[in-house]
Amino acid sequence: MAQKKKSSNYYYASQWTLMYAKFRKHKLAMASAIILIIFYLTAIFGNFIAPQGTEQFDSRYVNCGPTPVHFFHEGKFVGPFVYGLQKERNMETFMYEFSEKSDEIYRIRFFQQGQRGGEYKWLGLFESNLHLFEAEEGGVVFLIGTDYMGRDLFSRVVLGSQISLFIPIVGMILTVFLGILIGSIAGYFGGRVDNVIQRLIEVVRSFPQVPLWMALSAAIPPTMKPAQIFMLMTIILSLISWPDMARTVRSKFFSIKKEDYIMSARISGAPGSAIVMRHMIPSFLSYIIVRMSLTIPHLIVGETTLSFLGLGLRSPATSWGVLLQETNKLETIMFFGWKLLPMIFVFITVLAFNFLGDGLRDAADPYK
Amino acid sequence: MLFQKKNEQKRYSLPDNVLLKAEDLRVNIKIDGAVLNAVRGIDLELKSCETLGLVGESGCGKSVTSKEVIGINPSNCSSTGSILFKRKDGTVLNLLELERDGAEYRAIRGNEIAMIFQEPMTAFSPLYTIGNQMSEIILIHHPEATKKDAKEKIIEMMKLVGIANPEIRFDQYPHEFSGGMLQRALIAMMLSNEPDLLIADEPTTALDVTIQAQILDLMKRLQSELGMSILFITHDLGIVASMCQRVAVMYLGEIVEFGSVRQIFHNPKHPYTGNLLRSLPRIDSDREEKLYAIKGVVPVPVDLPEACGFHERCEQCMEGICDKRFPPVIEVEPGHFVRCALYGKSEG
Amino acid sequence: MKSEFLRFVIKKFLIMVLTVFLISLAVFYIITLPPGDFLTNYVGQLQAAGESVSQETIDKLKAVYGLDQPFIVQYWKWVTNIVFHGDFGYSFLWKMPVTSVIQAYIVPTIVLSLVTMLFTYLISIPIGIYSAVHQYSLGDYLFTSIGFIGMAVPNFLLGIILMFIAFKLTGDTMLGFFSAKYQTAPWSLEKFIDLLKHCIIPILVIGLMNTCGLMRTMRSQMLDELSKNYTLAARAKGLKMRVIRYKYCVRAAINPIAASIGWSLVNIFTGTTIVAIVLNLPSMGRVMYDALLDQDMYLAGSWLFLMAIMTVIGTFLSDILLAWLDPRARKEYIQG
Amino acid sequence: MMKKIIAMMLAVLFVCGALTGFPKLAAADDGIEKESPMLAEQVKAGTLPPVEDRLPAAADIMVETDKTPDAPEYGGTLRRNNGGQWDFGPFCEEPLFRLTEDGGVTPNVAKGYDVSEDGMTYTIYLREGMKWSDGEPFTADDVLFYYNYMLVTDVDPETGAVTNSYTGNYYNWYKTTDPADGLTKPAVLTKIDDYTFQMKLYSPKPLILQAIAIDNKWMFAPKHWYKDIVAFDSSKPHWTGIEDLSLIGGADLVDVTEEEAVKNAAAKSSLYQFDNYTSLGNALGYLYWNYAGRPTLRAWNIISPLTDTVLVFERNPYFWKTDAAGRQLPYIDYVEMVTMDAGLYAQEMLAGNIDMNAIELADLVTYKAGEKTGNYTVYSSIQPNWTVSSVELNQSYKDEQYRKLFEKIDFRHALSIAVDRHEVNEILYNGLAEEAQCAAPEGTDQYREGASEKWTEYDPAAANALLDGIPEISNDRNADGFRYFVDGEHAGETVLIQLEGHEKCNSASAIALFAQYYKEIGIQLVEVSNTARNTRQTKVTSGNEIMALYEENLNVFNPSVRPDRVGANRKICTWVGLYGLEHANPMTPEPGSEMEKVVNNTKKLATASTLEEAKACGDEMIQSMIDNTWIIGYARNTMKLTALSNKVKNYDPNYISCDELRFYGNTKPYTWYIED
Repeated sequence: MAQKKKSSNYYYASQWTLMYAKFRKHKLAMASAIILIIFYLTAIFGNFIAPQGTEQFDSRYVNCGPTPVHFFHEGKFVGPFVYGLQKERNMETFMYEFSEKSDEIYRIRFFQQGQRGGEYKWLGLFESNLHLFEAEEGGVVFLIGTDYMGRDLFSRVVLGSQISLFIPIVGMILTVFLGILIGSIAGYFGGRVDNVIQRLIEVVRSFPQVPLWMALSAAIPPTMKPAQIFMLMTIILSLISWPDMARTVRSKFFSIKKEDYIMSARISGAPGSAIVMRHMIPSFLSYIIVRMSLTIPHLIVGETTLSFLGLGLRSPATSWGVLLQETNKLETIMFFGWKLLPMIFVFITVLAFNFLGDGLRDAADPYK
Repeated sequence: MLFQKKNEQKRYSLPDNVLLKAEDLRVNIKIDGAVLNAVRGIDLELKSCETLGLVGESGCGKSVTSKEVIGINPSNCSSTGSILFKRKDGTVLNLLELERDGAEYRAIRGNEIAMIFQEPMTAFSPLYTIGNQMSEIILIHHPEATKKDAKEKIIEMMKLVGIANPEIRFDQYPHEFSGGMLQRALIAMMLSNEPDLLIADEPTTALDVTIQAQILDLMKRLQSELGMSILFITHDLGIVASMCQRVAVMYLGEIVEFGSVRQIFHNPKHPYTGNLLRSLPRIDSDREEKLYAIKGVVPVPVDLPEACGFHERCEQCMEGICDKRFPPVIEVEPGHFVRCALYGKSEG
Repeated sequence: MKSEFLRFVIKKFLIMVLTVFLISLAVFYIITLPPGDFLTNYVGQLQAAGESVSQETIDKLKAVYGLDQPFIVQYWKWVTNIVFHGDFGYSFLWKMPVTSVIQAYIVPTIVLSLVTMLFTYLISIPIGIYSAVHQYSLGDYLFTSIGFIGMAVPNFLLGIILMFIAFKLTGDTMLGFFSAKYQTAPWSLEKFIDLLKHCIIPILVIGLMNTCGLMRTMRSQMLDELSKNYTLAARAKGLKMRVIRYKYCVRAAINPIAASIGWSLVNIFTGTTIVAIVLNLPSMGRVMYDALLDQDMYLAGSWLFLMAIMTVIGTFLSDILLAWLDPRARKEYIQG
Repeated sequence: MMKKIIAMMLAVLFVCGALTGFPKLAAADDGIEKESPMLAEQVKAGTLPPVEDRLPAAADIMVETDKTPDAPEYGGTLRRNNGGQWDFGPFCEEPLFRLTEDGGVTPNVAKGYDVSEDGMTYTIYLREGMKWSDGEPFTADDVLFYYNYMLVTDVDPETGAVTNSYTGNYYNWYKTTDPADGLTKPAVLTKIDDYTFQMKLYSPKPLILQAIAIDNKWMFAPKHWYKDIVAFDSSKPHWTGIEDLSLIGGADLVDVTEEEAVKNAAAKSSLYQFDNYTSLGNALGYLYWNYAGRPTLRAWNIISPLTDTVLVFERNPYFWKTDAAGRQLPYIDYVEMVTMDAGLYAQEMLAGNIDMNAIELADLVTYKAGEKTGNYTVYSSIQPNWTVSSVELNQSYKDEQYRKLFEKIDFRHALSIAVDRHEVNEILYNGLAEEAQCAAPEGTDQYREGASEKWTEYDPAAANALLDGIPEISNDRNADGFRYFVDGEHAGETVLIQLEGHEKCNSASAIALFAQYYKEIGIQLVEVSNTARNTRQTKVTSGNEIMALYEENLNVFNPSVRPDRVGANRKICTWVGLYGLEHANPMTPEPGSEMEKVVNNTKKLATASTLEEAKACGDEMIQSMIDNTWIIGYARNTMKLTALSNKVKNYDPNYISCDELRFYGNTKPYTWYIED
């Protein structure tokens, strides 16, 4: 018995190193981790990277497509620049059409004070108006076009990620916390407690998520701030999604409870919480880590869906879901295809988290 | 290999009393792009009605060797060399030339070569009754047999291995059996076609000590009743001493010492064998004395250098020899072979 | 053996009844959540239409719905009305009993859900098996990538994109269940084909997310089973690979998936709700959405309730299915 | 171009000329199809009487001379958007009298009328031989039964107030006050003969026919169908005091209790399941056109349950109008109203899956861009809109502190000039709207010079200065950047306007835009919800919960005939009832306030006994709108836009679209036809 415990300690000590080594081999997961780090850094420095703030709109550039960044003008290298934009009304459809004016050149300047608004207080600490890039005065650069209010979509994607990437983390923590707490209570005590919790799990699991959220959204006070609404949305989504986690934790508990080292700890009189914290939870930590990485994309997709249905955030609040609201029509895709581009960021993030989860699973699985 | 088999069926022969002979058997396993040299050229000979022990630490390649004999290694394993096997009709086949899951090989498996496993609890699918799964082995190899025939035969076999109430047990699910009972059932199933060779891959490791003894007794009894050879794979030298006539000690995919039980136990030549024997707990030993543990761990058999595989852990390692050359096999006494630079011509 | 099974079914059934009871409590709580109770809205609406509502009428309505009484009494009235009279309350958006509204939409909803479910399982299980058996083959990579795309694209967007593709290819957007031509036509082979055509996008959209998940589960389950010891034993017996795969591995790998059939309803209902809105399908999803926008809580709540109940029943059935498929399941369950 | 269109709108159009002469029905053998082949088949099969027997007596057939196309085709299905009951209802509305574009009335279901010299007695003639859509004859009894047993079921003998109604509330303007005795009493309707009835007012009311044409256009109901679902108690005297029930349409009625009525209705059809008599009356009595099986006089009747996503309307085989060549109308056999998310209609037009859709200005460019692909045309008609995007603060809001703030004209002024109307126009309407205040467009009667330009100059600094001058709210901003209340119940709280959105998707973007402008002047604006009209009105009446309203298409025909949108009883206030209906719990404005004047004017208009008086009331209300800017308008659009498939013919876009003229009903859709 003593020997067994010793060996488990031995494995535990080297588990992280082993996991990391295995994880590094999973190239997709590694790439995903790097992409996610870039995305999160971008979100943190969002106000600096985005040329405009969330509230800057411009009626001159409504529904303007991406402005290509050029390097050569008439065969000569100028460095990164954009052409001026010519706006004309198509008299057949009354639609505004934008075209490049090849005689107006606006260089893209880096690390400039912003001209198109976008003063910000970085992390709520430093006031600044420094932006990564911007066109010279008079020119505009819209990397992925603008929306119906003439807002730069790239800026909105970057600033929207501040909400879309960070709040799901809170939701994830909540889901995992609830899952572990409730699951381990059920698993540790068993018997009647377990029975009650099992029923609770079944009840919560029986509700389809989106319709349930729709029903609950009727009770949300409209004066709530966007971040609060998103927070609430996330909390509710996590309140709905903890049962899966709890179930797994519970069953792991049941199987581990019978293991010798837990029995020995119990016999030796260790308090319940100590047994749970010191012995049981570490034994399925790998599972928890995997679940954590998979809960986040779930919450991100959940947010986009709810916002799309008009049950989540509303403009001018900016999240990825809000940006996709505009793509709910066929005509948008036909006439303003670039408005689908924010989708790519959602897509990449969700995929990256999935691959990350896969990588972690492979790395954490002691049997492979 | 496929073509070779089709085009020229080589004729092989084996001495009368030899059932199985492996020569220069090498098995490589591809994992994550790396190639693991799990078995590195072993020669092995198994006589009729003999029990041969294959011992070694975990990861030494003994399991891979045994699975290679019955051809159930996973598809990422590739092998060279030869394994000659004498069939019931006297023809001799090189098993490595057969298609792994082809009809010919399948006709041999479970019929002429059978295998029992370390964990009887997982050797049966939990979804079908024991009877259903056991009958299969009759039905596969005797297409003319009806289900009723198969059931009769299985019940007879169950009686043979000492399962009480076989008629009831026949319709039960694996989860209703104890570990020992399942191992008996597995043995009964595997022996129901009276194979010439039984491969036993640590058949008692997962069982309680008392059950272990029962199973070992059962195997001995059946061997004498049915007249078969057993390739007994284990890491437990105690069992080897009681079960086997001859022993092969494996280390890092090689057989480092081969001989009769007496030779190995009383006159171990290879430092590794010596170490193994020293690490056996002895009832008569002093309580204070610590068990001997071999220093270090078994290296991973990837891109091994041209050297004795044991040199890093060997207390008698000779610098400049053991870490530079591949030691040859020396017959130190009749029927007692050892692969070690300490012995043989180089000595003189 | 039989009595064991029966005991299992009865025990499960009792638990289901308990679960339904708890769900009904939760649903009724949700119904009463939004500000302004049902009666205020009801009277307000009558007044908006120019109706003068006397105190007498208000009191009468209050008594009917038990609104002047505590939550639990109101709940009791609601529940007994449902159980004994099949009365789910009154939808003032539609100006008709909730039951009538639900009746009008439940058939297409359930048919769509079931067809989608069938599709999901018919597609994902064979693909999962294929991928596992041909691990790391081109097909495996292809299906895995499709699976990832299905998981990463929110299904509403997928719906719109497919609609766009359909429009580009056929000149029709394939909204609703029927083309204009067949909308009101009597049933015929052509109409049925038309229906099938219109079902492709919804089924794809609702099913894809599930299919992708299931495909991956099936694949990993199958890989798991293929690497289990009993396959070695079966091979050692001389059994054909094909028999081992289908008799043993597939059977075993399907079990957890069969056990999840009930739960998959949850995702399917979510899917149908979204898709109904995006693709304009006459299913409850749309009705629910409209009901919620208008805070027609009895309608919304009742549908939520029905969805939850259907899920619970689905789970009950899949539990029984699992117990029937897997002898260990019922044993473990009865032993606790 | 705008002016030209509006000039046309002003032109007096006498389409009723056709009614005076009675052109002979073309002979049956002139080779022209006189009815839809669909009906001809039924006639052949013997399931339907011949067309001559289905139409009214030859002299009483209504002939649509002006709208007769050269070579119409019978048959086909018109698929259009479903804009809800208040859209498909008017689409095939057949009122007793039709309001004309010049503000007069023309008989429609009625054949004609006489007015006595004192202006108190109206004799109204019906069409002989006219039939309900189920073939039963339409007679004076159907009007009298409706008025005496459905519209009014109980009257307080002392005050003359109508205390009970089957269909909903009574229309105020049926009640007139005699200045001599000061008493207010409802009009009394009696029967002369099967095709004639008399309406006696207690005091003269010159606009009574307009009132009927606008509000009580459905002033008749199939008695034979309602008899058993309208409660009747023979032991109780009738509220008119008339004992001879045959005079008031009550002959041959049998006793029916309310419970029986509910049961009888339920037995009639699975569509008529109501849990109480009130809902029954409201649904089948008032919103009758939603219910399949209820006989009507309309060109098409609904045949599908309301829950269907596609509502099918089938031609009425007994429709009583023909074209000049004697072809029974309508030409089109079926109309399908397709329900879907508003955003989906554009692609359905594009795919040719629907033939017609009413479109918003914001969507014009998308529809124009798809014209060729979808083989349709976007037509523009006129709508007398005062604004297309506006904010209305509830002057009767329940919270006193907010109400006081909303009453301040400087506050409304500030909100008006805080928004850059040019940007609003560019962003929301592709620059196609007028950048105007909420006011009548040029060319209409209500047009006042300068009204459209009032407070439209974008000037955030001035707006801030105006707000700084309001002592109740702070001059500095709180942490969120908003002004706050300095004292009172909300002391320290942000000044927050909760705006009720509109179900049309555009409102969200408009409100988001305004919110950003309002933020510049320290006012927070939040969209509360995006609910449908029903719920919004529910919220108004059940406790005055709406603080402010986002209004699209504020459509005013003439305040003198219907003051609804301009008068005090606008959508969100609860001073007086909407649409000439009595309000259950009206509120009273503060004495001496500007609003009190408006409310008084509205009430005065209801009982005005001369045309001049009515016009004066209307004029005052218009002036009050201009002076007070009750509704802050940020853009205006007078183009009523319709996308219509090119296969639909005989659609004339030269018409005025508004509720009073029944929107599309004004173009007489039964004269359209579909070319294959």
